[in-house]
Amino acid sequence: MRIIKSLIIPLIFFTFWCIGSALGSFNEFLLPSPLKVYAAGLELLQNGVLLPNIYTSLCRVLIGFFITVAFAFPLGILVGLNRRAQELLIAPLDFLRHIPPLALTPLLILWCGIGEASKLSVIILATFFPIFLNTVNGVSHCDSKLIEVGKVMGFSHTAIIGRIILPASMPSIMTGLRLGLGFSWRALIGAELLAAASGLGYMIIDAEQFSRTDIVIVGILSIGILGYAMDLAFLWISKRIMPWQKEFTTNANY
Amino acid sequence: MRIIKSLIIPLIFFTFWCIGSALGSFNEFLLPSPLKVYAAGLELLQNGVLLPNIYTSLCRVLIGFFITVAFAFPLGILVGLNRRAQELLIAPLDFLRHIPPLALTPLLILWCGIGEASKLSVIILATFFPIFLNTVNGVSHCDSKLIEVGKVMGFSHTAIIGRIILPASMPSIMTGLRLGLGFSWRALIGAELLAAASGLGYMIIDAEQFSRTDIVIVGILSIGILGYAMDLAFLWISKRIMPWQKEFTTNANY
Amino acid sequence: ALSEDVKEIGITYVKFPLNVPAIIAYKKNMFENEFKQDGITITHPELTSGPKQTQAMAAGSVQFASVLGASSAIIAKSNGVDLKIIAVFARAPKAFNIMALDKSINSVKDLKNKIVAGPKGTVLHQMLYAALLKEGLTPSDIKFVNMSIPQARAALMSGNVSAALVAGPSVPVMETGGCHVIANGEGLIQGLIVVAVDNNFLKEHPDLVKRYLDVNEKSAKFMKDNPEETFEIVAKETNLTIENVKKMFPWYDYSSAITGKDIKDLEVTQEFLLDNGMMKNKINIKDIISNINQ
Amino acid sequence: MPIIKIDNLCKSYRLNGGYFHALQGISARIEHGSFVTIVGKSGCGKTTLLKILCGLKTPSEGSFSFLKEDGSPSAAKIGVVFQEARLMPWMTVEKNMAFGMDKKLSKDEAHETLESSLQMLNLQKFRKAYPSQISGGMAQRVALGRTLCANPDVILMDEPFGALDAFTRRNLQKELTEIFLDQAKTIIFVTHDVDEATYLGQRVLVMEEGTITADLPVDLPYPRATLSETFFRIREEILSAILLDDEFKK
Amino acid sequence: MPIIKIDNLCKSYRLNGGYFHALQGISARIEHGSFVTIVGKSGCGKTTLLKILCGLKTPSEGSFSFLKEDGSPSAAKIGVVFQEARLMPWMTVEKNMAFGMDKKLSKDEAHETLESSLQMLNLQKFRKAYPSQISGGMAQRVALGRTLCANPDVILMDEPFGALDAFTRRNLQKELTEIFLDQAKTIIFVTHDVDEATYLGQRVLVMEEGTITADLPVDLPYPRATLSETFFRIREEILSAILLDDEFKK
Ligand SMILES: Nc1ncnc2c1ncn2[C@@H]1O[C@H](COP(=O)(O)OP(=O)(O)OP(=O)(O)O)[C@@H](O)[C@H]1O
Ligand SMILES: Nc1ncnc2c1ncn2[C@@H]1O[C@H](COP(=O)(O)OP(=O)(O)OP(=O)(O)O)[C@@H](O)[C@H]1O
Ligand SMILES: [Mg+2]
Ligand SMILES: [Mg+2]
Repeated sequence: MRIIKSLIIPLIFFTFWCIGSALGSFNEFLLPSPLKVYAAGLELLQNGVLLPNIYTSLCRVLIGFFITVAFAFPLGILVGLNRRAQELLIAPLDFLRHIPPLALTPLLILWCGIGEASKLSVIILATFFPIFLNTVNGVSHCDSKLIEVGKVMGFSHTAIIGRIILPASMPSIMTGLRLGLGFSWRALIGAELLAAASGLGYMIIDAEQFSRTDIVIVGILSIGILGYAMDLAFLWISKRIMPWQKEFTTNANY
Repeated sequence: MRIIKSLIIPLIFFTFWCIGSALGSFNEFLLPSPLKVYAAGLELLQNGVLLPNIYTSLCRVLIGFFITVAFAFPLGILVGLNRRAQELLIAPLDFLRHIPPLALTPLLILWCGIGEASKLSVIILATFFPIFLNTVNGVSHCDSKLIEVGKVMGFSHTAIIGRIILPASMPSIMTGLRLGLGFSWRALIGAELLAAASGLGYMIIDAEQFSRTDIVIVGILSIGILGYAMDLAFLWISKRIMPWQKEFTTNANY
Repeated sequence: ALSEDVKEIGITYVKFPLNVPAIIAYKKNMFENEFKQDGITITHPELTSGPKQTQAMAAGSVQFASVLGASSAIIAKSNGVDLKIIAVFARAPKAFNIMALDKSINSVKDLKNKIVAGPKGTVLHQMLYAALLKEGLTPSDIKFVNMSIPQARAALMSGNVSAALVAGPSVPVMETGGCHVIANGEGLIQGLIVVAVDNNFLKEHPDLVKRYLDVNEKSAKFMKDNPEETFEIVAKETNLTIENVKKMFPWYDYSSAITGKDIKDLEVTQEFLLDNGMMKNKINIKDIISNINQ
Repeated sequence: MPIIKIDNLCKSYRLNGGYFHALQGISARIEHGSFVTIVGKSGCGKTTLLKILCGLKTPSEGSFSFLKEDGSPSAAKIGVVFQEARLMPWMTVEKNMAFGMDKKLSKDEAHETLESSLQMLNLQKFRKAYPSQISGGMAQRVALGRTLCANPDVILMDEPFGALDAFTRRNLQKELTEIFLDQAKTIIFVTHDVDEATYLGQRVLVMEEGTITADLPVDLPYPRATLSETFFRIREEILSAILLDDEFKK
Repeated sequence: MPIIKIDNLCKSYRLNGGYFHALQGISARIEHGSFVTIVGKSGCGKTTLLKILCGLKTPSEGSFSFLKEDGSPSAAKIGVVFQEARLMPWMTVEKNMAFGMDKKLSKDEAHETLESSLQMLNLQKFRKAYPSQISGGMAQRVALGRTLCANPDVILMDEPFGALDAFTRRNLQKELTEIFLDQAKTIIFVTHDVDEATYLGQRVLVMEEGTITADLPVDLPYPRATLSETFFRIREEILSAILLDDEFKK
């Protein structure tokens, strides 16, 4: 039932696309018909191009995402809880946060080369801040009354963080992780502009270069569907981790 | 005092850059010396190129940001509080959230042309989701005990939202707005790849093509500093709006 | 249709690599002056890449792609964009270079088993293939990585690749930075850059298209008559030094007539694209040439 | 005519896969302008009953209605004092107190209502303080003041004096009876304190495990003397209704 | 030798640009293994004093120290029952109760401690419930259980029975005195209820506006009979120490 409801809007768009294409209201070159896209998708599947590209990008996204989590998450906790870290780090991180990664490509090539490292760093740059800032927000607004409970029990810092602050700030952290994962996918094109030879981003760039908008759209759809699937998995996991939160939103139809 | 502390890390980097350049450890063409960048900056200021570019980009970022806020914020409230809206919108928005905007250029050109609209839409696409998801998170995890207070007082829906839910979810919303503003800046290059004739992003792209890395770096520094300054303004405003939150982080050095 | 119907003409403006006549026409408002009398406003969107220019043309946002790589024109046509080449913008085989940093790499032969970076599917890519073939190598003898010119430049100068494909202003800058040219397009390719127009526009307003070409002639004439002023304008617009502008200027042949040699080159380009799987549907080259100017 | 008619209210909660029956058939009639106190052990369903009456929970079974004096359904304005203070952390004490105040009140009236409440609750000095800056008992008083300022017709109170010392509590009990007498409100007052229930209520309902086990009238005039014989007798009656545990009465 | 030595503790809070002096020179000696109750009006500084003793607030002036029996500084394990329940919303009742339990306990010991606490607090049925699923009084009992399970040497309790009905409260008071007698704990127990203070404390400290105004010994053996004459006399003594307000004693 939920699945059907969630398909309503996509189906409206799809119908619109079909009808528009049939009536020729869209420029075929910029928005090919669903049939043409379907044919392109099928061809890419059959000649074994699509799946390896998906695999490459999936790996990149996941590796980039997990590396980012490994940095952004502890740093977020540190900055959220420690005034000194805050004073030291907020300014440089804020500076970096506003820089378009595309402007940094020459420097990234200089420092990271043209291998996997520079592609990952584009992904990391895009993923870092949503995770970082949401972690900071979560831990810094965690109910201090609960923290006090741990303090009077003589808990160590790590115990207070692990047993009180993190569970209490889970909703914010989860939002950060979901946003971050989304931005990992979004960074694919930028990342795979850097000397990639495969991947969905590469496939899209290549297709755009050669004006194959049908392939571009196959790529877009692949990324969107994969991203959505991963987000669903994410929500499923977070429900398991946080059984006390019955639903994705607790105030739904409050 | 705080300002001095926040400058420590930037100064370390700067010193590193100066020394490295003096010793010739960096490739002058990929990372010009501070002096050269300074000269380029001065020249761009004097020949009246930098400030108009800053102005154009600032306008783009702010307009894009405010348009996004006007959509993402109410939509976030709706989705955060209404199960039906959630079921309808989560899937298509989640799909869209993962799409690299750079992949959408053919479609953006088709629908928005190559004028200001398509540039703004790149910015909007980048800004939307941090604001949206953080608003959803904020309002959906707002303490339901406080909402009940409004309900038993017979408040209207709008009053409950305006007088209870929004103030209670301010920290999350502010995080979303700050992230969103950051992503507005980051989207500049992508946006100004689309037929721009001015702007910091344009300046960077143009300089890159003509191998003027010094100008590229002037552009990067301008964006970073402007972004940081706007973030400071943001924090200042949010302290005024939320006087009950003494500091940026409440658990600092808990 | 009458030209009175036309309110606005979009002409893409591309400075890179060194499009002197386009820069002159733009800076001197030549198009505006020409079409002012008809009440037509001119827009100059800066769409630097070929695909974006053809996309904008397909969307009706521009009528003229004033500086379009030959391969972009062919690919667009092959994928269904109805455009016509109305003139040559420039031929510049010398502007397209293969450069290396490592002193031991002095010829294309030395590239065997090396990494070469550059923009895939462009004139530069085509030249690399031609150069390899000429030296008795095949494309599989090297490792090609796809990158934009600025990225390829960075990759070469940071030692991540052995050679980079670069065009225009990057060349003198990189030479100052210690790189050297190991081959250019001379004798390999024409380096053909064309002017293309939306075919519908051409059919409906041949007069306006003709006048567009007249303006191009005018800017070419200005360029010949006032070389010093020209260099100054170009240097200012591109942030290049006057010396570098002067150095590169002779690489370009800006005469606009479409010659048989040019058509031959278009054919060769199409073969290159087809052979390397960058294009599916072969087109008839004659179909994209309009000889309105002949 | 009763103002509140409660018929066979039941409430079951999902709990660990099964159901927990918090209310198991509550029926009662609350008269217009009466002061009813409810006593009962922790977990017997007092809060659940109040939450159903104010519309925050829906009963699993049974029904209730608010009626006008002529028996037609009424839209009486209900005010609730929750068991926890539930103050808005972003508002000062005085803003919190004025939170539910009728917007149609003139500025002067609003000001006066607020001032008199602040004074009654002895919070003048802390009017500009935030909830994080006041003590537990103060927070409870602010919550009380918020409900009184909203000037409801029916007040549901869930242990409103639980965090208050005997002195403050006695003062507020007196104030509350005065408000009750002056303004003809209907009050349902949940407490775990039998003394308090006896002191305040015209009627004491005793709850146990989701049912009403006794309904005792207290026929004493206000203000009541807590050391009077009658008071003591009624108190004993209530206690014995709650339980027959001998030990307790020692 | 006292276990806690408190010397001239003062605490001022910033409030609306000025200062509010919550504690104005508190001095006291708390003996090893004694049961001290603190009574005082709402806002008199009881919670502030406890928070300073457990290290959550720093005094503005004065000092305090925990000592061993030989007078050297001790690292006594302190347990606190806060005025609010402060349960972790993501944990079930039993997880919450076990939250501060010594990790070094064997599984069996831990299990037994938990079980006996659950039983004492009458929470067995709700062991798997989340805090949002239990009543106010239950939450307070869980908080109490959490502190007892942690088995501290010194227990600071801030109105731990405030939300409990007389019956449950009396039961827990008895349990608490038993724990006190059995396990030789030192207990500081804040309450606003004079009866409770008299029933529990070996010594009652009366606080008013940030100072200790009386320090009364209660020389009665446990368990105490609340209706005995001596009890009544001491209770009256405390009441008159708190205030000389005639009305109140009516
Ligand atoms: N953070 C704070 N900032 C300003 N004033 C405070 C703060 N915390 C407490 N106070 C003030 O200090 C005084 C004592 O507070 P405390 O919480 O110790 O009272 P209490 O004796 O525990 O009262 P109650 O019985 O109501 O809980 C109160 O007047 C309170 O308003
Ligand atoms: N959301 C819920 N889910 C499951 N059980 C609940 C829920 N809310 C309340 N209960 C149970 O219902 C019973 C009655 O709860 P209620 O809050 O009405 O008690 P109460 O009489 O107000 O007690 P107290 O004096 O302790 O506040 C309790 O056993 C409680 O555990
Ligand atoms: Mg209750
Ligand atoms: Mg207190």
